[in-house]
Amino acid sequence: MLNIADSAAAAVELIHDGACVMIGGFGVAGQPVELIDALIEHGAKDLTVVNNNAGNGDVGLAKLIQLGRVQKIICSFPRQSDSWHFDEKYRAGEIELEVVPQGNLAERIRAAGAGIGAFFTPTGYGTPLAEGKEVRELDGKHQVLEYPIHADFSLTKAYRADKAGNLVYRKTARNFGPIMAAAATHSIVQVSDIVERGQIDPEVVVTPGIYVDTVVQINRPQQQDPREEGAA
Amino acid sequence: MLNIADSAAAAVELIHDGACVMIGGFGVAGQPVELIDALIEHGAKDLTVVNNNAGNGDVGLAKLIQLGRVQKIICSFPRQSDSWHFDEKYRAGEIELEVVPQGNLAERIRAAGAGIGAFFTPTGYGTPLAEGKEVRELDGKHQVLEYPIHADFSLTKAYRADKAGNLVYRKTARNFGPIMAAAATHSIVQVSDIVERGQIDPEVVVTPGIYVDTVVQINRPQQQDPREEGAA
Amino acid sequence: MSVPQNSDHPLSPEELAEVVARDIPAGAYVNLGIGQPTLVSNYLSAEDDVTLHTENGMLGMGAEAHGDEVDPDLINAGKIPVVETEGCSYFHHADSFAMMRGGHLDCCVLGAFQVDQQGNLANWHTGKPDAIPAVGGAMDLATGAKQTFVMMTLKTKKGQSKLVKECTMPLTGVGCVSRIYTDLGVFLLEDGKVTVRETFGVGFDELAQQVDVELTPAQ
Amino acid sequence: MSVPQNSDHPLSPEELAEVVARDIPAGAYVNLGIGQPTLVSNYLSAEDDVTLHTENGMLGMGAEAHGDEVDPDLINAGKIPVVETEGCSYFHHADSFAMMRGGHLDCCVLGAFQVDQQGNLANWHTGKPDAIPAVGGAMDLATGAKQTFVMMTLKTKKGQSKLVKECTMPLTGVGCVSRIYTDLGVFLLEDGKVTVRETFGVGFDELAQQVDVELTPAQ
Repeated sequence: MLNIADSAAAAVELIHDGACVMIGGFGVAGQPVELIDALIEHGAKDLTVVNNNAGNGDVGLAKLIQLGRVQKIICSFPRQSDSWHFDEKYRAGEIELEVVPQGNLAERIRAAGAGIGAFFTPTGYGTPLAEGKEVRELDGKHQVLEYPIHADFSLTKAYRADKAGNLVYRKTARNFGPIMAAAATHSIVQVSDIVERGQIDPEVVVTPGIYVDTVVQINRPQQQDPREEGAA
Repeated sequence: MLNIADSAAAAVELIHDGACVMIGGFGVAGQPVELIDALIEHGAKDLTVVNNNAGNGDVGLAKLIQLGRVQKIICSFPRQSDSWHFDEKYRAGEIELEVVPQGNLAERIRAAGAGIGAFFTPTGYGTPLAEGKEVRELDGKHQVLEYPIHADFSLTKAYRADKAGNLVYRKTARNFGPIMAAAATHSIVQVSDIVERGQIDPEVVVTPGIYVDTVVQINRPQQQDPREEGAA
Repeated sequence: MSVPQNSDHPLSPEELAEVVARDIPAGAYVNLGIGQPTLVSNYLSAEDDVTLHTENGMLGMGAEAHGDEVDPDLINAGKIPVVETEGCSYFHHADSFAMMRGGHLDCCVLGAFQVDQQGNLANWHTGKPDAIPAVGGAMDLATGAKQTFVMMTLKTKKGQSKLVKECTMPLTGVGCVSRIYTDLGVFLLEDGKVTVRETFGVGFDELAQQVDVELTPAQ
Repeated sequence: MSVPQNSDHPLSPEELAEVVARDIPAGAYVNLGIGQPTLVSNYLSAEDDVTLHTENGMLGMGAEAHGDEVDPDLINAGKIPVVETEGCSYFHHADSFAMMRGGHLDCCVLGAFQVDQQGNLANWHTGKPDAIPAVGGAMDLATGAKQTFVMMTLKTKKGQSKLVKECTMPLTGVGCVSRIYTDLGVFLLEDGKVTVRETFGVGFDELAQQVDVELTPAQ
């Protein structure tokens, strides 16, 4: 049954030390800024974080890393012009890094939500990121065996939820939201708007309510101008 | 580039003898009746057909089977109260049958469209349908290795297309449509309506146009009352 | 023996459906198999806030459609026309079975030919050599949900117990059944042990004599 | 030697982008990598009916957004704000990379550090031991599309050819590149053989001396 939290702080309160937390967003699009801030405030530590990047500037995920709360990060692109906090922790050996090709990251997250135990993918074959992994020739291509990435919690942002937990997104802010919500045992979603059941057309639901555990309404989420963010 | 065919006959004309053809629909919902009729008329033979069932009554897929055009069928539920043409061919050894659990059928079709070479799934472990298949224990469960089902053509039904080939469906008629269109080298879709680009909201597109090769408009598709169809 | 006998007669399918419905927690996501399990939906009220999944691509399935409500594009997995409920959603077949395989459904209620004390289920194939195999979504349903309940008459028409030591028919799923609802009693399965939670129209001792499996009374 | 020299000077990135654009067939679905390949979009006209894919979840990506057009929810894979085109669509990350991995994109244009004569691509990691690895979608792009084109300057700033016998940097993809567009010429790769289709600001012989790979003239 859907939990509608009163605040971002209440939405993240169950996140425990040592949890694996998926965080949605690609660039500024779909970043659950208020939920990440609430997680920083909450204080959970020894986290494993799954995100496309490893934080930008001094806020959000970068801040969480700076504070030493992140033990391991699974992402596709940690090194950015303004990922200095990650860089510093990484070079000091204080954070573990698993780099995953972005499409394999997405498919591994999808596999977790879909109950797939492992899958063969051509991406990464013959590269350092596939070293030591099982390889098989399938459909005329060498393919690498990859495993699902499960999470205890996911923090994502959608545009609107109804009271059954159904979600719709906006434009490219959809990105990792649907698959992370499905892959996490407890999915936490911030939305701009919560409407009654029946107010979202069942044909256009992107994330069915079964995947959503907690929603919190953040009417006017912070959103940085993408032109001010560091390069990818 | 999208091919807008003038008729169902023109839409299916490239289907060759020996082709693997996926046919959408679950019960009467989403059955591309006019495309199947056109395929019957077209005359292609030695077909492998992928469908959830093996035909009902004396029309559509059942007729195609009766006419001896189907060499092999891959489906989840061939035996129905009115699948007499399939039953007869099967007992006479004139049609090959591969029975696949419905969820594995769907995931194998999805894998073909998604470029996944094989995947482990718990469904079917320990049953006759997994005999001889590779098994591995993953996530605490025995899982069976399953392979994608690729097709040369798919025949499916959607509700509306725009001229970029984007599709939306109606209710449970969506079923196998999106995954079959993606799994087939050449996807053929009948729709009730073709609209200009920009007339389908990009947020609600279910099948992006990249998966659609040919569309044909069938304004008032035949649709049987579901209450008159044989039991599942 | 402390097993409560909660009825003076064996339960009808409708009465049994009501027992199952009472056990489904509020807010649950549930798939009801074709046949007898479908009856369970008649005993779920709006306050229970139970959401029904149908594997042909819908969450929030409503009741059977009648008359003008019938829409050929809106059917359930049994190919019966149904209606929407508020808050429902549609998705394609791969997404629908991903939802099931991924363990997101709280429970699934299925019919059965046989269930054995290890929780193995046989409900898709009689094993007769001339039968044409047809599985549908049975195997996906059996192994996908968090809990799989079976709902069946305890005995075949010929009077043989369908709760057995070891299934003789081809399996649908391995070790997947955790609870069996029958006209004569409710059985809980755990680690090969079969516990009787309650009986209907029969005492525990009498029931134990009719089943070739060792039964343990609850408590 | 029959290789046409189609320019009296090495091509600028913009001129090269125009050459690439001319080679993209009408109606194609294309992914343009971050950096130089993005320029190609400036030379595609509406009549070409080319649909751009951006791996963060959109087909039918339009031009860079300016001023009031900027929407933080609408960016491309380079995290640059863009606009919609008519007939565009959105989807999530797994669907987006399934589209790519499944071979549905007709072509992908990528930058490179090195390409070798076997079509191996290195464009994600310099191989320096202290570099922090970061791959993004590079590996998925390299192996997913029906054809992978590389667009790069032929030489590094230090004057070394980036077209090599065997990549020394860590690979992005194996045998994936079929064509290389450079400021000095266009190279076609097939079965380990490197054919020069055309040259820019240099003759075939002169070009062949600058590259430590055996080059074959077209025709």
